[in-house]
Amino acid sequence: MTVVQDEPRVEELLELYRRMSLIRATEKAAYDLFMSGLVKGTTHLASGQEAVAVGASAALEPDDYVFATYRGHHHAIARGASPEACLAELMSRATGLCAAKGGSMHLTVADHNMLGSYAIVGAHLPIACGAAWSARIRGSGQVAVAFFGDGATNIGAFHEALNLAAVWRLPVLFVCENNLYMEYTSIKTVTAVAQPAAGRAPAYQLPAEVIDGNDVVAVRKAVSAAAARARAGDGPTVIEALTYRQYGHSRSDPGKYRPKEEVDAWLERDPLLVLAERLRDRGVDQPAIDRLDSRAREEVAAAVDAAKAAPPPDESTAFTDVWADGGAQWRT
Amino acid sequence: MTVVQDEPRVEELLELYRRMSLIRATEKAAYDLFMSGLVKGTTHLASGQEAVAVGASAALEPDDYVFATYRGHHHAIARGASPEACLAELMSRATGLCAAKGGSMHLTVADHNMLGSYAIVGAHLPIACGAAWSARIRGSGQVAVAFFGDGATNIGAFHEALNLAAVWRLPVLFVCENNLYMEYTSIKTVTAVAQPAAGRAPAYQLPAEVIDGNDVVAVRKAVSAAAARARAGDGPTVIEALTYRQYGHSRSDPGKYRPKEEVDAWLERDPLLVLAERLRDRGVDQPAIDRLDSRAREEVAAAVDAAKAAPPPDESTAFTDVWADGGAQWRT
Amino acid sequence: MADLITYREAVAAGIAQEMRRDPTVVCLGEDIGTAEGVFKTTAGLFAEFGPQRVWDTPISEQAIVGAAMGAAMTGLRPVAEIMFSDFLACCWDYVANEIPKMRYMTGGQVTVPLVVRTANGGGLGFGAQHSQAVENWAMAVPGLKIAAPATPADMVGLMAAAIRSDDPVLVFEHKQLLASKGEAPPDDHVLPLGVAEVRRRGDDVTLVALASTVPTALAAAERLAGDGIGCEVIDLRCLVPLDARTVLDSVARTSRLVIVEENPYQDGWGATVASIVADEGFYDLDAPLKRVAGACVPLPFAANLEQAVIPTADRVATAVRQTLDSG
Amino acid sequence: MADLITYREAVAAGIAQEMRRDPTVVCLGEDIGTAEGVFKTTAGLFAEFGPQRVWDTPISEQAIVGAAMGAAMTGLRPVAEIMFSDFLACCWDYVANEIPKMRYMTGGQVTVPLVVRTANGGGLGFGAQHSQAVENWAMAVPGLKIAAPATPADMVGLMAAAIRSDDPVLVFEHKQLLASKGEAPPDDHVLPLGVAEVRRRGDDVTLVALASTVPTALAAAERLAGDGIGCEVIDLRCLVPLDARTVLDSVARTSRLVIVEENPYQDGWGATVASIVADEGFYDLDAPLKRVAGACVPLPFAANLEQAVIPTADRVATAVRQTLDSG
Ligand SMILES: Cc1ncc(C[n+]2csc(CCOP(=O)(O)OP(=O)(O)O)c2C)c(N)n1
Ligand SMILES: Cc1ncc(C[n+]2csc(CCOP(=O)(O)OP(=O)(O)O)c2C)c(N)n1
Ligand SMILES: [Mg+2]
Ligand SMILES: [Mg+2]
Repeated sequence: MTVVQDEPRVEELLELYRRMSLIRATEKAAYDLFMSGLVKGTTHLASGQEAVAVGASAALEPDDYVFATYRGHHHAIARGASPEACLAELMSRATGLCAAKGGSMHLTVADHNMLGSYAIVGAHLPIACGAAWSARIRGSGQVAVAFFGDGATNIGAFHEALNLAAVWRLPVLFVCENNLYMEYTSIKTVTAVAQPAAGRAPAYQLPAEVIDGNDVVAVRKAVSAAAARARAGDGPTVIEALTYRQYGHSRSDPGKYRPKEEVDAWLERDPLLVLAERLRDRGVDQPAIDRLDSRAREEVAAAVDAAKAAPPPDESTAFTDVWADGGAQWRT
Repeated sequence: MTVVQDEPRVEELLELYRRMSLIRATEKAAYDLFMSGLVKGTTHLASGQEAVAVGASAALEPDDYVFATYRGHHHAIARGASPEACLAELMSRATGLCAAKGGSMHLTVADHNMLGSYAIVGAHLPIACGAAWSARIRGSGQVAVAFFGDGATNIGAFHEALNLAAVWRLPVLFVCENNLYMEYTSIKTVTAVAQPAAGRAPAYQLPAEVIDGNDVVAVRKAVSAAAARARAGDGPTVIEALTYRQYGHSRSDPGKYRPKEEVDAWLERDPLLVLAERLRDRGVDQPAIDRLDSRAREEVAAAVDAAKAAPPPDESTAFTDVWADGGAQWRT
Repeated sequence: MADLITYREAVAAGIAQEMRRDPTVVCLGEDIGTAEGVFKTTAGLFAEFGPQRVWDTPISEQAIVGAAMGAAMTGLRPVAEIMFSDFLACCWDYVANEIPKMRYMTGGQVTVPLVVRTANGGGLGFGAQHSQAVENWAMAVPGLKIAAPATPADMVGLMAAAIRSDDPVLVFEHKQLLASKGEAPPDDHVLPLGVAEVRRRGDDVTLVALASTVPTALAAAERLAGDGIGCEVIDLRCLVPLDARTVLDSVARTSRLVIVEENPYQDGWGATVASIVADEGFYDLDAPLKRVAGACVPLPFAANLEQAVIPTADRVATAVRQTLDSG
Repeated sequence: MADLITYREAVAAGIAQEMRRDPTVVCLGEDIGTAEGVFKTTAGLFAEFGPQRVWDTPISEQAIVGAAMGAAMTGLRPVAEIMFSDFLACCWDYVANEIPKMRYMTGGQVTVPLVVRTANGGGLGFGAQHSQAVENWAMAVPGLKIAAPATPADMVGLMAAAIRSDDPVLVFEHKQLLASKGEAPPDDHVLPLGVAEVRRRGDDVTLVALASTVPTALAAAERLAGDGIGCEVIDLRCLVPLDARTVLDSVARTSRLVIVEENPYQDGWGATVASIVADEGFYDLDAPLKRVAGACVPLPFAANLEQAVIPTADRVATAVRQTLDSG
């Protein structure tokens, strides 16, 4: 385990861009598929927040634990899920990441220790504490990272989790993706402090940092430092990453409750544009960057075709995997 | 509504002493009755914490709302419950404050707006917010006060209540009776900050004060100022009153987990002794103070006799007052 | 009278009707104000009644329902929204331990006249944490009244009754019914709580349904009518008070019972209805009673899987034929 | 074998037995360490296993059960204590929405091998918020296994089974039974989950009981035996898996059923048992089945009131006579 350098090598930056571009293209496909009726239920797109997932992932060890919310596509892919498995899940295919039993809100990649997407706001914070507690008891050196939204900072589970983590000095990172809104309501209007996550850290004597969530390098740096502290036994850190969701809250929400100037300002700070600029500063030419985007689009197009071609889940699977024995029997 | 003077008149001090002495005598009787088997179930005595209840009560208007915990005898009596009605409740008599359906943990004096004692830690904080919200909507000028223990500061409801109260600028006071222990565990060992209540106030941008909870005058002053702010529309205040329970947590708990020196030091700072000293400084002679104690003991002795003489509740009352119509019918 | 409204519109209509006549009725919840609710079930309320009557809250279910309780104890009639009924679990202490016990354990000193309204049920592919039918969770708690309307007119009438009730009432608004249309009720429509409605008359078998399973049961009845099987379809409307009388009287005529419930079979509300009939109506029964209930699994995401675990007209029809073939 | 232990001692004995054989078993909860639990049900654990295996927590039920879940997903077998079962309401989201659904909604990627143990039930005058029998709350949630032992030996065997189970298990420890004594089990005692035990043989009527109602049913049976009435008393031991087979087989012989449950009648576990028998065992029943359950009220404080609302041997005996007089 090492702390990353502040300024990554160009190859690293290109890899970060590639991953962000892949997530962007996957979610664009998810949106189109939802609009065309091929994705049922709901989706919560993270487009605009990719830097948080990719930057954090780059700073973590492969076996560290990640817990995400229903807005978790970016984390699933950042931790190793394939666009095809994700899109197949959204499209209710047997080949889906969760066998089409979870859906968009519950993407999970257990073999990469991405231990779930949780659709009850704030619920996963104590769960992430448990994974960190387990790592500490087992002496595995792993850290757990809980990603959550600004709105999650006002629910009870947030308070209980941060206090327990602080008291037990758990190797857990609390990374808030502050995108300024809950569903259709501005976080400002319902929160007693200006920084919903960082502003709460003093109540637990935890170190906190507010960072630019659209700068993947800044995220990578902050998470790396916090993970190092956690592994060294110095306990949890609160990181509040300022970012913005480019789509509405979910499904077809046009996000009318957000002022146009605000949206435009954030679109200018699109994490992919920010990183592209950095790459150009480092001597990479735009065509090389465009090639990464087009490769991502091709990869996703292939994933969409494969997912479309996949069969729906067999009805019998509705009655499997309630129990560890694979079954669902509750009575004799 | 006026802010009380820092130094009360002697008559006021004598009245405060009288009330504290009455609570002390009532709880002494409760303890003896529990030990002799006449009080069933459990009791959580507040002896040693009387100054918080009496000092706060003296600073409030008669129609202000008070919410207490299962350790709430002192608040019930401070808000106007008679020792007889309280002891009759503990002794399961028809004449009990709650008709023997609530018990020691749920003393309630609705006609004095003492709106309940809650036995789920922290649950009443949001409820107190609701009373304050109601007062604000009705423009009644009332404030609500939630009294709670140090251990309640680590539960989710605490966080949700303080945030909502701050965002809505509700006329509510959060008064923590920090007696240093939960049941058998020191609050220090499970709390991330040194001051479990006051140390959390910054997370809600609320004013907070740590006060001597065994000095009834200090309590009266702090609550009076906070209530004035609340009535003026300036929102909630967190008050952390340092105090100590002289008995164990509940029933016959001897409190062995507490160091003897600590217990002795706090017994020297018994709120009744502290106030007696102040009275003597103000020229009241000890015999006059002793008379208040003996009158309290007499009043309570009479209350015990009356409660003992009262009948048990009629069995039919087990099936009344589930619904507002007085009945319990749930089906046709 | 003849004009139609949607079930979704009926929610707001019922609340608005009561807010107009009673200034103590206030609403609180997440995104219910200018956003008009994520299901648009509070459409128009903020515009008509303003910020002193319609309050947006943080994501704090305990604070929402706890504050509603405190307000109800002090002169208001709050209507709290819990966005999805699954989230009742986040404030269950209030719903199960505080609100329903307050009056009883204070010896009748306090009443708690509040409404908790919530979007309930599955069928929309929202997955395991946003699709549950949890009316049976509430039925496990003495001291709560429970309404689960099946039609727009009933929604108005039962919402009004819930708001006027001096007891705490949970109103379950079924997600699958939101877009359904029905006759608008007369002005100032109020229904009694705890009175079932016979939606269809029949002599061969009694179907007992609630909310989303009412249309399911009616569809099965329609199909079976083709084969000359007469189903009586009872819409319970409320679980508490439970109109067991109407069910027992019907079974006395039909001698056969099929209960159709969306919540899981294990500990579902139909079990309580079944146990009442198997006791008090035992001699009326000519055949085994059947429960067509949700499967005992979490709700799966994929539509074909979800359909496999919640009641369908097919499964109801099959159960009806079984009761008729036996005995 | 012949030596006796208390039910209270059996709780700690069952946990200790598993902690010795499996280093991944860890305990967490309020005051469970040096204080050894407010009911002394973790006596000796901290002394034997120390602070790395037995963890005191803040008063944070969501953090306790949530952390247990996260630990269970990552290689440990946590045993979380919720002091009184009423407080499950404070972490209900974890018990109802997270823990039981995780494996299913991830398509089987994750298992959650944890135990939540809690002091359940009334009869001690602890009032409405510390006396509930809430095993039926848990039964409403597919994906949870539920054990509620009635004897010290069963407590050891079912606690061991719960800890060894790869599925989440709730273990209800009945407060009223804590001081009761029974035969100590053999070493390394483990029972299967979901296998009922016939506590008494009889041919006239089947009594189905659980935890505290087992002694109640046995007391009634003893009394009725004096009048020549033979009661078969089945201790379900677990609600999930539910050993319906044993109940159905018994009713096939006795033709009569009385269910004795402490939780309230409305939505109590007995209703599910009743509905199974009224369907699959319908033709075996010669008389109305009866449920002797808790009254549909909050638990009152005064002892005489509490006794009036929870099952007693008297009420069981009366119900048995009713089933025998009819039909
Ligand atoms: C306990 C709970 N309450 C309410 C909801 C409904 N809900 C889903 S997402 C959401 C907004 C969450 O906002 P935030 O935490 O900022 O995350 P974001 O959606 O912005 O990523 C709400 C209220 C929920 N899922 N869980
Ligand atoms: C939610 C909840 N968890 C646990 C308990 C059990 N319990 C009752 S009192 C208590 C200690 C509370 O300590 P504190 O808040 O400091 O109040 P004190 O008893 O010291 O007045 C606990 C853990 C409870 N009643 N409610
Ligand atoms: Mg947000
Ligand atoms: Mg304390």
